[in-house]
Amino acid sequence: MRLTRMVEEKLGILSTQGKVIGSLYRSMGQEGTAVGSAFALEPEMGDVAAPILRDLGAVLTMGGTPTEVFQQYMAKNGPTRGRELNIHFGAPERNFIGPVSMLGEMIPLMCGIALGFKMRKQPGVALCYIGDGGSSTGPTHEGLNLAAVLDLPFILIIENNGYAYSTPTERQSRLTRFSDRALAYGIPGVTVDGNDVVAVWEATREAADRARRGEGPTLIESVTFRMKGHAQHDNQAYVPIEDIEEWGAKDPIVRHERLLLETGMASLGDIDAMVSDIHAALDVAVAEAEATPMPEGSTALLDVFENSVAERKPWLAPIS
Amino acid sequence: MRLTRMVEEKLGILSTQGKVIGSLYRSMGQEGTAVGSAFALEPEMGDVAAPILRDLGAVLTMGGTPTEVFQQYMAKNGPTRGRELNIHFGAPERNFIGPVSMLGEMIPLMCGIALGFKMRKQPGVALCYIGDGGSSTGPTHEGLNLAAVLDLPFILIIENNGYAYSTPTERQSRLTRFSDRALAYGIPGVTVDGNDVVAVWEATREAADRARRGEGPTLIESVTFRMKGHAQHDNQAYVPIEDIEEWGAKDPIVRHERLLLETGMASLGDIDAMVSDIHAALDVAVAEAEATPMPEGSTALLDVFENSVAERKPWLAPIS
Amino acid sequence: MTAEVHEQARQVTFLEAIREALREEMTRDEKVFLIGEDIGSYGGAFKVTEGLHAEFGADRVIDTPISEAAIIGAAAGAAMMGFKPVAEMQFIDFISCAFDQLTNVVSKWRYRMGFGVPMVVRGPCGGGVRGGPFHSGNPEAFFANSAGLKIVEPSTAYDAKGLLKAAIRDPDPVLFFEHKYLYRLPRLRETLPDEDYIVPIGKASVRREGSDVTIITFGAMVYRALDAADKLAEAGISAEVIDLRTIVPFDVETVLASVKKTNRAIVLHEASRTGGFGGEISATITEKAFEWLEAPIIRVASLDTPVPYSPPLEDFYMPQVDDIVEAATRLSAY
Amino acid sequence: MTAEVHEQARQVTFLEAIREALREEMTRDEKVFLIGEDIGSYGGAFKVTEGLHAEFGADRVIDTPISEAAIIGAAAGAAMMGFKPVAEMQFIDFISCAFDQLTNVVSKWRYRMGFGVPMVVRGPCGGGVRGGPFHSGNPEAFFANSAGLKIVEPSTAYDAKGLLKAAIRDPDPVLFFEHKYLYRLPRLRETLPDEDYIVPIGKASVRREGSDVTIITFGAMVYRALDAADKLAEAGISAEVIDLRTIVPFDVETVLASVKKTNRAIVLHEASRTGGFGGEISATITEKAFEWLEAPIIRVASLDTPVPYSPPLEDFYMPQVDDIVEAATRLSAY
Ligand SMILES: Cc1ncc(C[n+]2csc(CCOP(=O)(O)OP(=O)(O)O)c2C)c(N)n1
Ligand SMILES: Cc1ncc(C[n+]2csc(CCOP(=O)(O)OP(=O)(O)O)c2C)c(N)n1
Ligand SMILES: [Mg+2]
Ligand SMILES: [Mg+2]
Repeated sequence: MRLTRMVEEKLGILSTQGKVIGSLYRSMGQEGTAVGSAFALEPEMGDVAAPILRDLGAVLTMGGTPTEVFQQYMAKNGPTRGRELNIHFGAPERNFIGPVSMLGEMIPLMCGIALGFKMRKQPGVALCYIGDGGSSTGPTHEGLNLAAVLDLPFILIIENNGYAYSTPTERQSRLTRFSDRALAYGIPGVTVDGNDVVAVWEATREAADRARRGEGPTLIESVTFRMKGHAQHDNQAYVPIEDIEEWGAKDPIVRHERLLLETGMASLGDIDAMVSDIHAALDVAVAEAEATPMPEGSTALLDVFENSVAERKPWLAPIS
Repeated sequence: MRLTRMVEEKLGILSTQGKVIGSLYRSMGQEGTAVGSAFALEPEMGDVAAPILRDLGAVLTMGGTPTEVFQQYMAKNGPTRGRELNIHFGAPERNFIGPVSMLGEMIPLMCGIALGFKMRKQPGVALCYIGDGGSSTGPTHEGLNLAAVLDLPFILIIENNGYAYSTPTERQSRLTRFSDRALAYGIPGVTVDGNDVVAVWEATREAADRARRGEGPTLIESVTFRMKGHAQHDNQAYVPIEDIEEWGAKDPIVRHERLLLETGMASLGDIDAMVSDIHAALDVAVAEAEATPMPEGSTALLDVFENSVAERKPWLAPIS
Repeated sequence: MTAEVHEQARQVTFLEAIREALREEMTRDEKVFLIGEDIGSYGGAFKVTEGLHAEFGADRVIDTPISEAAIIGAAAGAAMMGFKPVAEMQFIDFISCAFDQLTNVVSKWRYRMGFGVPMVVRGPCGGGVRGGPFHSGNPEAFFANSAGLKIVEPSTAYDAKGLLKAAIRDPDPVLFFEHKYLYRLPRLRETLPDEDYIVPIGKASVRREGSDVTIITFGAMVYRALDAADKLAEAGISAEVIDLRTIVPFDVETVLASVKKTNRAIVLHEASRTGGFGGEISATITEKAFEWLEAPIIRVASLDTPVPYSPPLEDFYMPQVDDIVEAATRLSAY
Repeated sequence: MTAEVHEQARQVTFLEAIREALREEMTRDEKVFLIGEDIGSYGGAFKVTEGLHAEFGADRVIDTPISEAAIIGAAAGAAMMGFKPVAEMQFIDFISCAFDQLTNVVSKWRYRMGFGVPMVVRGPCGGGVRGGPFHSGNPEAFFANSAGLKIVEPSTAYDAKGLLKAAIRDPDPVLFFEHKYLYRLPRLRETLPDEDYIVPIGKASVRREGSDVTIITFGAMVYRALDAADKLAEAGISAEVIDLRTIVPFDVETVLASVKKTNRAIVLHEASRTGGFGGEISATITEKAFEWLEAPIIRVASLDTPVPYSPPLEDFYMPQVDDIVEAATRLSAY
């Protein structure tokens, strides 16, 4: 979570410096969801996660590197060769795949991943994320229902962070608990405190175990709060200040580090050391990303199909 | 219900005679749902229904005529001028509109009708139907959720007739009660015996009252059974014979007529008279439909847009 | 305030012209309402509807869940109830999520059922803003083969306002694409008439007259074409630039008149070349003005790839001024 | 059994050829599986998959809920897991419900993410069977502007089998349209080779050689074109008929070679004319063979309307043999 927060803060600085091309999406205050859930996966068993816009934490947990993230945001010749932006990248060999923007569409796709595990009789689980807002889309319904009917090893986490862009949750749905959506599919649904990384981890772990036992999908609602605007340009004037304050007090990082200190699992010194290690690592990562060249324009022609090269300037082709 | 059954039986004969062009869809055994629910509407208040493939009963209840139905099935110059088939026709002035084939898409559209009532501050209610199968589609979810969030005067009836084409309900959904879908939208959901026309009428009436009181949408599951195959070519070999027998014994028409007789609301003579009246009326309707000409081929050019005429044979246009 | 500053103040951007059209139509006709995601008090992702929620209330500027199919379906239903819905897609790319509703319900409705579904679906299209594969789309060709939809894409503030008004008053469904690159482009600021006006759907505009080659285009590419025409003029080639404004149905007459004059045509658009609407235009010209053609018709368009994000890639992907100059030069030498 | 009867028995219909391709590919490669609505023990609405459920089991022939987007999404995910999914749309018209999944997820995936999504989406397309506006569609143009999808439409049993096999073995997503009018057409029965073969994607076939005019088409229209060619021959006009077989990417070389020979071209398809794929073909010919054209390219296609149901309307809507004869006669006289 620290790493996630600090990567995003670094991106904030890079953005102020004009080095980020396009919008910056923050997951501040909700890192517990992405990190806790991704930690619950077992890459050795093949588990695959599909993080979306607020899930940088899952990307980093699965093994995406800060360098890659910086390369992406700086439009460098990084993991997607400059073709995609921000955390729209994946690495199947590291068990995570990148999203599309169209909210909900990754859900049927992750059903297909889950179906693959089932057909191969492998123990893997497919974990997909969606926002409170994104859960209103058609493919969310089609996908969840398919996962239920086919008994797929599939987990959907609805990150209920109070808003979808400017739209508060009560104008997205009449529900107070999104885990009630599970009732529409005859699958288990749980609501978990998304700012409690351990609780998220536990809920995901249970869901994964259930899936591995062949008992099908689980819907997890993770209740959290979007502490920043939708993207950097959004000052979220529409969010009541008290809510921000209230949720600020529930910061998942502070909370978890307090737990570590209280239980003696870490000392203040450990945490300080971790933070400064991260600082150092991120400086290296930024340097790496900055040193990465932009992609060559002409590489835009490549690989729509396997080994394909798109036609360029057909008007220059000889007419004969 | 009698009328509906007899219209379909007549269509069966016409089909055997080769006069029906295309498939014939039967609602035999489930007439109670379409008829009971449509009867609960108040056309004077503006209520609009959107019947789909098993809802001939609703079409006829709202004022669609057997002649129109025969014209449609015979591809005559009837209500859709031959452009559409079977019960794909509507009459806004008679408070029903025709469906599209793509299952689920009428649901958002009927939300718009409901929204219209709300914006006009009129008491009308929009009633939409969907099958157990069709309820798996994305627009079903998007529409129901929108209706719930906007508190629309909207009723969705899920006709759970055990099958979607060859697919039994348990491979369509993990649910045993489709009214549980309501829980996903924070709206009331009821399950009703679809072969009890009065029960369907009551449930719909209650839902309509609720909608008129401004309390938003209701989901009604009507449990019934598809006694015939998906369409005429389908001998439904996949349906256990016992189920057909079991449900045959619950025939909504027999059941309702028994009720009428028992309560003295009708005598056997009344029923016989009704049946022979219908017979006579249908003979007239068939004759009318047979006498209706086929549409003129060139009318295919008209009215894609208001008063438009599509271009025909552009290759004959002078090249100059 | 000096006169100059005042004049400056009355000038509007492309985006403001769109907002003015919405406001004026909502004022004129209480049946007009807006529906979409975050368009209410937030004013929309690009702030096109800013202020309208405050002015007209939540009943006329309706925020919805994230449900493009439901937005368009609900708009269609409301249209059947006599309303004039204007649905916003937050980015036009998301119109793909409502493809079935648009092509099977909305476009076919009048033909099947005998009464129309007057509604507008509008939203920001186009690239050049580093939006990546899902926020840069130009979907006109997706819808061009489904009879029953009109497709409009303005390139000036005046046209944006007048065409949007015409679209709202149209008896049939209109897709209205707003190139986001133009929203606040200073070059497009202009003073609009005080009085009500419309720009008719189906009429192109000759943005620049010329005699050697016709460039047929629309949207943001109009400016690439005009810039290319400047360059070509320096080289002694006189290019005529036609801004279609309406893509479906496009103004065949204006196009043919120009081609019959210049005898050479370039079709320019920002969507990918293969399967793009340029094919339709080129084929129509060949069909109807073959005798006048002295050279092949060249389509200048984006690569047959998704829209890549990184600047060097996106620049390579999209038609540049020099590409147009090159194509026109080649044509003129033909 | 006489030899003749035996020969007869070994002949397969277009539909059976498709089934054979599925069966053989499923036998050859255990990663191939089928997914769709009612395709299991029921065998599909048109019985294309009949028997395969019994032969390969429910794990390889997967029945789904009515959820086209989920079917295609799940197929894509399974493809990423190394499977070769063949998804059936009960009627190809319902592919519209999965438009976003196909154009935004599937088509763009390799370009964005660097690895492919090899999968096939197949289903019955086309009219002439009184199916009405929602069961008669030809959606190739909907997808032609989204780079990353191959589109195939065979017209013979041999090609159907060979192309479907090629599609299943292709490393990229392929849309495979089967004209339902051809499924059981006696004229199409033929004896197929016993040995495994593929027909390569991207290669057209010259179905009839001719010297006066080239008719470029695909799918069921191939037969209209051939019948027209017969009639034209009687009138002394020699028509060459090209069956594209693959629509995207189409075989430019074969088309150009023919047009350079005949100097006249008709593009024929069953989808509506405006915005149809014919524009792409026509524009390409103009671009690349302008010098050889002695007459305009004519597009013969369906009306710019939905597909109407009633026989006189549908017949009027669709290109008829006489339309083609008329167009070719006109061209030849040009
Ligand atoms: C289908 C679709 N419609 C619209 C958008 C534009 N959009 C991007 S993020 C967003 C809000 C998402 O809200 P939510 O799902 O709650 O996620 P959060 O941002 O709160 O994490 C919207 C409307 C989109 N990406 N996809
Ligand atoms: C989106 C979509 N996919 C597929 C079909 C093809 N189809 C027509 S009816 C049908 C079965 C419908 O089952 P159900 O909704 O349960 O209604 P029922 O026939 O049982 O009344 C199917 C699959 C369709 N019409 N729409
Ligand atoms: Mg949210
Ligand atoms: Mg059913």
